Amino acid sequence: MAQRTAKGPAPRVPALDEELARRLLFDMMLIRRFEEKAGEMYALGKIGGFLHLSIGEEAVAVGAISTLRPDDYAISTYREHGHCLAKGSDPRRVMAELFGRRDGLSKGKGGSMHLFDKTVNFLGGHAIVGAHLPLATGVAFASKYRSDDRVILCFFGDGSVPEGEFHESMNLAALWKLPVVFICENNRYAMGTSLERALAQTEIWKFGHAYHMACEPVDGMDVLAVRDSIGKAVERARRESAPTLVEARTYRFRGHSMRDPAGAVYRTKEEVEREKLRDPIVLFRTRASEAGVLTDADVKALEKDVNDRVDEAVAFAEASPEPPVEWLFTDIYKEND
Amino acid sequence: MAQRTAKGPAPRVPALDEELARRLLFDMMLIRRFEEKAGEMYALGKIGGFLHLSIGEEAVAVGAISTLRPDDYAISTYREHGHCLAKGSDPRRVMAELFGRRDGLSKGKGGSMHLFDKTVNFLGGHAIVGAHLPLATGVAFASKYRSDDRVILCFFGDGSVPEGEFHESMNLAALWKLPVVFICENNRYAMGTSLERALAQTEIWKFGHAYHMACEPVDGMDVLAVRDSIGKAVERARRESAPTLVEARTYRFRGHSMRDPAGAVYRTKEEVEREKLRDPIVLFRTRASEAGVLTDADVKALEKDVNDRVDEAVAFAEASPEPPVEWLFTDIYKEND
Amino acid sequence: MPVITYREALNLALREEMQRDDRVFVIGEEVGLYEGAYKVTQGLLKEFGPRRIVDTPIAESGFTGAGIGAAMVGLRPVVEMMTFNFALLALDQIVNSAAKLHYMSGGQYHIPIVIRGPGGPAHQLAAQHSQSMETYFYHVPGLKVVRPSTPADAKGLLKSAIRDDNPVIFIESETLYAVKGEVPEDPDFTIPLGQAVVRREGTDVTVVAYMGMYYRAMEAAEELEKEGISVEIVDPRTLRPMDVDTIMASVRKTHRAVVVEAGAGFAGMGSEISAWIQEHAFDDLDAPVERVTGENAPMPYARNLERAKTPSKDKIIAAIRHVCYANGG
Amino acid sequence: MPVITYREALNLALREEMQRDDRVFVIGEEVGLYEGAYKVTQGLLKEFGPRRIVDTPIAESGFTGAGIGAAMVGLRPVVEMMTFNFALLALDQIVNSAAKLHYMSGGQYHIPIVIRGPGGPAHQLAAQHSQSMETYFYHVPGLKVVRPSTPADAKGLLKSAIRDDNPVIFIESETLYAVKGEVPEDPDFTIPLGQAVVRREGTDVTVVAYMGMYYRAMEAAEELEKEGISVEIVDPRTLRPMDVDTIMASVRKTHRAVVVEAGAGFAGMGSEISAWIQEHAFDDLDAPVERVTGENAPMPYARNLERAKTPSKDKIIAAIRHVCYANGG
Ligand SMILES: Cc1ncc(C[n+]2csc(CCOP(=O)(O)OP(=O)(O)O)c2C)c(N)n1
Ligand SMILES: Cc1ncc(C[n+]2csc(CCOP(=O)(O)OP(=O)(O)O)c2C)c(N)n1
Ligand SMILES: [Mg+2]
Ligand SMILES: [Mg+2]
Repeated sequence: MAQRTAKGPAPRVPALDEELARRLLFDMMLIRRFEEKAGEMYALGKIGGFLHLSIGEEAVAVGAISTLRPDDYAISTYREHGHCLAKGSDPRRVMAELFGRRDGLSKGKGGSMHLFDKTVNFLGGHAIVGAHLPLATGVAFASKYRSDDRVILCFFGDGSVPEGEFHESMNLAALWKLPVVFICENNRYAMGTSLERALAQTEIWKFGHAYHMACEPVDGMDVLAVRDSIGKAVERARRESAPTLVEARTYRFRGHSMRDPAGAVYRTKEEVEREKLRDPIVLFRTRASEAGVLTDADVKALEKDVNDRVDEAVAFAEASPEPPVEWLFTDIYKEND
Repeated sequence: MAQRTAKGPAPRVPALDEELARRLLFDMMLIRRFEEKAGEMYALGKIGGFLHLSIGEEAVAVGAISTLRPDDYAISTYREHGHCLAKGSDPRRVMAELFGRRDGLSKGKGGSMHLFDKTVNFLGGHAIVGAHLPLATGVAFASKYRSDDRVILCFFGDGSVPEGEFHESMNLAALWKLPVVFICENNRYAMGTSLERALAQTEIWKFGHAYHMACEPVDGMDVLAVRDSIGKAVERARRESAPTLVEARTYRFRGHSMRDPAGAVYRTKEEVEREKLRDPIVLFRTRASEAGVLTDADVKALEKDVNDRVDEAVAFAEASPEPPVEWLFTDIYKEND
Repeated sequence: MPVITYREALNLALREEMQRDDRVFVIGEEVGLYEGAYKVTQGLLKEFGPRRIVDTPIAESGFTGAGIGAAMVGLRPVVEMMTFNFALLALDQIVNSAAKLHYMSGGQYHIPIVIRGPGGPAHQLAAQHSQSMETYFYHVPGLKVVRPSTPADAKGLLKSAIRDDNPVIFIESETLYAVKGEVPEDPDFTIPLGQAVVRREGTDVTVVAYMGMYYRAMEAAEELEKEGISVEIVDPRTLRPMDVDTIMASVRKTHRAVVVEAGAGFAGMGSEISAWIQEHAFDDLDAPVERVTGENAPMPYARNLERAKTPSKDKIIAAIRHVCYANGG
Repeated sequence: MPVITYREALNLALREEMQRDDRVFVIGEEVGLYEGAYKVTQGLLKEFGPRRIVDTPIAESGFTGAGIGAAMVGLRPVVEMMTFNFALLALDQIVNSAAKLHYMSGGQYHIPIVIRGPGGPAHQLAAQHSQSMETYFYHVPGLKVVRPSTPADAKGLLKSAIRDDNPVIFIESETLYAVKGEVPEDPDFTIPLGQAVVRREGTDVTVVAYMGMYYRAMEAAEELEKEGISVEIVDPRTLRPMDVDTIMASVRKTHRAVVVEAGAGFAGMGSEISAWIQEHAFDDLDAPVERVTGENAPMPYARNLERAKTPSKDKIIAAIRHVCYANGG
């Protein structure tokens, strides 16, 4: 099986047309703004439970999902607002879910950690670390079973790698040659545990070698690099029905969750500041404007658009009623059709 | 961390003195004879449940355990008669356990799959595939915690490798630098599933690379090669507190258990016959006699000794009464001292 | 009606459902080439090929989760647990994924999966391989749990389980695979989940029992018949959802009840049944409900200890006598 | 006596036992540098160093199994489950290794391990993070299961658990960590496992409740006091082994019982307690035992649904009234 190794950053710059640039930037900015707002709403008590923001990691979700067809699947962890929005979910219904309202994607039953959207083939929102890797493997199995060439992107954190299910899924996917792309969003921490304290092997992409699986690292702050890497992996999955492991190197600018706001116990302020210099949105905006595909006015317009969408989302969520209390008992079992 | 790779068989022939030769041969022959007898006893209904024989694999248990100090530990699967005997357990008490009698190692409560012998630091006898790898990791953790330089050998089958606990244990042992030697007894089948149908990576020792763990394959039919390889790993564990993964390539001459007597559905008769030509006992006997350290008379004497020991074991087991029925309720909880 | 074994009945159910619906496939350890550790899948690889009869490595969490993932997107997997003891390794997937995805997604996804294999006391397989496993499942909202006692039930319930749109835990028994019984040939024969059955009519006492314990209860009933004690036996068949109506109707008739269970007694299925009966038929009862359960010990290997661990016919008889004589019965 | 939080009480218990016995160590996710996801291990890394406060990667089965292995050879690990929801991933190790090694080895090895962390309903954490987990453990011979309701119990029972030579499942609660109470300073203060306590004396009805439900039952009792209903409250504290004597003594006095439980009701702890009371105090009871349990649904996220899922004070009050008025009470 083809194997890829990273020999330096290999800076391929694919052609960047205006429409693509606009789309990528819009999606990243939407996620950013949406999550900033969600953070505010959490502080106001409008959102409860755990809230995990992906601020700083937007390029991974957007770059990767931009390579998919609408009928392809994506699946993720509890830090999944970005993946869900990038896959095309209505921000209003996502926000309503965070508010626990009846118009939320999951009728308010799932909350921030359990977003699901069948209309865009977003398969959740899973809060047991590592547990959705076998699910992704099974979805890919189904694609192959039906020969319908649909691919699944499976996003997970560096913290999943020490879990047994990572290994079981990698082996099954490689053994059975399944059309799945495993995307490790390596933000260097699992809660307060740094990579070095969790893994004997910190170059996560290299685990692919152990399974004879195609694998490579990618700069997760560079949306085009992500798009390039995942694009190839998606093609490999679709055409050869072969899996890939991609390690996207990224960073979360916020704490683990709103209950760890600073994320300062286990990393230095300097480190965080340094990483913020590589803000994926700023990097891409600069690049696009330097390449002359987006003007400042374009960016301003996008900004306004994004702000409007997020304000709408909040208004929608506010206006949506609580789910009726009888819904406690619906959706436990499905009645056969 | 030091890494070892197999560049060809590298035939080191360590000095073979008579006493060592006698001991290795005796232990292998004892296991062989003991298990042949156990098979007969199973056919007679004296032994119940599952009975898994390690006939053909004796060189791994004996070669590996011959490198240990008495206060070192060994732990194994349900196919553990060999490891238990090699560690020094009294064959009589092992046979009594197989018979489910009160003088059995575990008072008849454990049976063939659950031999334990604290007097020789044999830690079982575990029948959930993969589950004892974390236990071994913890035992090694305790050695390090107490700085008492005791090493643990952890034997498991190729069938454990696809299980998540293999991966979790490898990572923890490498991350924490624990004095454990993982010995995969690769007999190429897990029940009826060949290696190729279970693992994307069939060179099992190479999984060590994924964890930056020392690793190598070894010919598991050659007791001296095993002794050499494990000897180095034990030293590495004892002196550097570093783990090793050794893949011992071996073969089971019998079926998976007495309920799969021929083991013929999933492998050819020719394959089995071919492998039997590499019978580890015959190979070693030949080598020892060619090297002039053991005469035919020596072997004859050992054979008699072994037969006597096994006959004694059966007689002892036969004579041992069933456990008193009240013992159903003992050993569930330990009363604090 | 043809008389076939419980094993053959299961095999037939799988075969018929696979013929009927291409979305149904079987996945698990040794289900294909080896034709099943207990031969339940015999002949299936030959008939359906490796696309639909999928041998797996030993990775219970991985392949169970894969089954759940496949079910999420519309397939209908039948996952074989070689024995249910190993399902503990997949329990997180079963409890936190299979049982909850429908709910957490607000009804968008559902998980039509069957997880089946043998469980309960076997022959001298000791503590790790001879356990009553239903207790880990029947407490969980979102799961259905089936324990089929007869060949006909094995077939009819497995077919219903495969057709059900929810995750169904279907626990067979090593000790019943060779049991024979009449089984309808009709491929449309199914038994709805959630229906108990009165296996034996009686008037003096209701015994609730399933699987091996049902057979023992039958023997006990035959023996007590001679003493003039008329025992009614109810087999719940599905533990979740439990058909309490059938049980209650019987208890309201007999005014006495004994619940038999192979597993350890503390906080088992029998606890629920006993509690329920007493809470809801308090005034109808002439004696407290009695439970006969496996002893509260791990399963020992030695034959004599093993025998003492699981309820014997004599213990069942003693309990029945006890409730019948109690309170002036 | 100093008044401290439940969290501090646990912290103190750990600290004292670690000072007392070098074999005791703490292992789990975020227990060290991060000082615990819920800060139960605050300050311990500083005091005891990384040899004895061991941060782990996310590998529940691996590090729980490692704890069991270390216990086999004489250490006394305290394994923290960040929350008990994740213990399902380690359940095979807990059930098939920890609980059974003593038995399977004929008493040669024993496993002095404590597995602790929060469990039960939390605040809007939804289906996968807000579950009553004790049901997976209390059925298992070889395990002890503790649920400490107060700061003093948290300290006294955790110390006993650490000193116990058997595997102890010790399930705290996110919702109780900030609760304050008097806690003895004496480092020799312990509370034996297996002893229930009468928290409130009363004459009309016995309520069995623990953890959050105990506090709700207390409120219910205060309110009913005004109506002249005198409620006795028994907190089992240890679920396995269960102190049935204390419960029975109370029921024999009050002749009525209500069992409250946060988890889903079907086949839960309440089933066992209810069944037991009715089987053994049948003639003493003036009304059937009533259970007030969590609804049989996964835990929803939305605040209002979440509220409806777990027993409210009003539901407890209604049940108490019901058993008191029933049968001419
Ligand atoms: C099995 C399991 N163990 C522990 C947790 C608690 N937990 C939630 S998120 C998390 C850290 C995960 O880190 P990582 O995978 O790197 O993802 P990130 O949060 O960095 O995106 C932990 C330990 C959990 N949800 N599931
Ligand atoms: C977790 C688990 N799954 C399945 C089984 C059933 N089983 C027992 S042995 C075995 C094969 C193991 O093969 P391998 O590890 O290669 O060891 P070998 O028998 O060849 O020595 C299987 C599948 C089990 N005991 N535990
Ligand atoms: Mg991370
Ligand atoms: Mg093998």
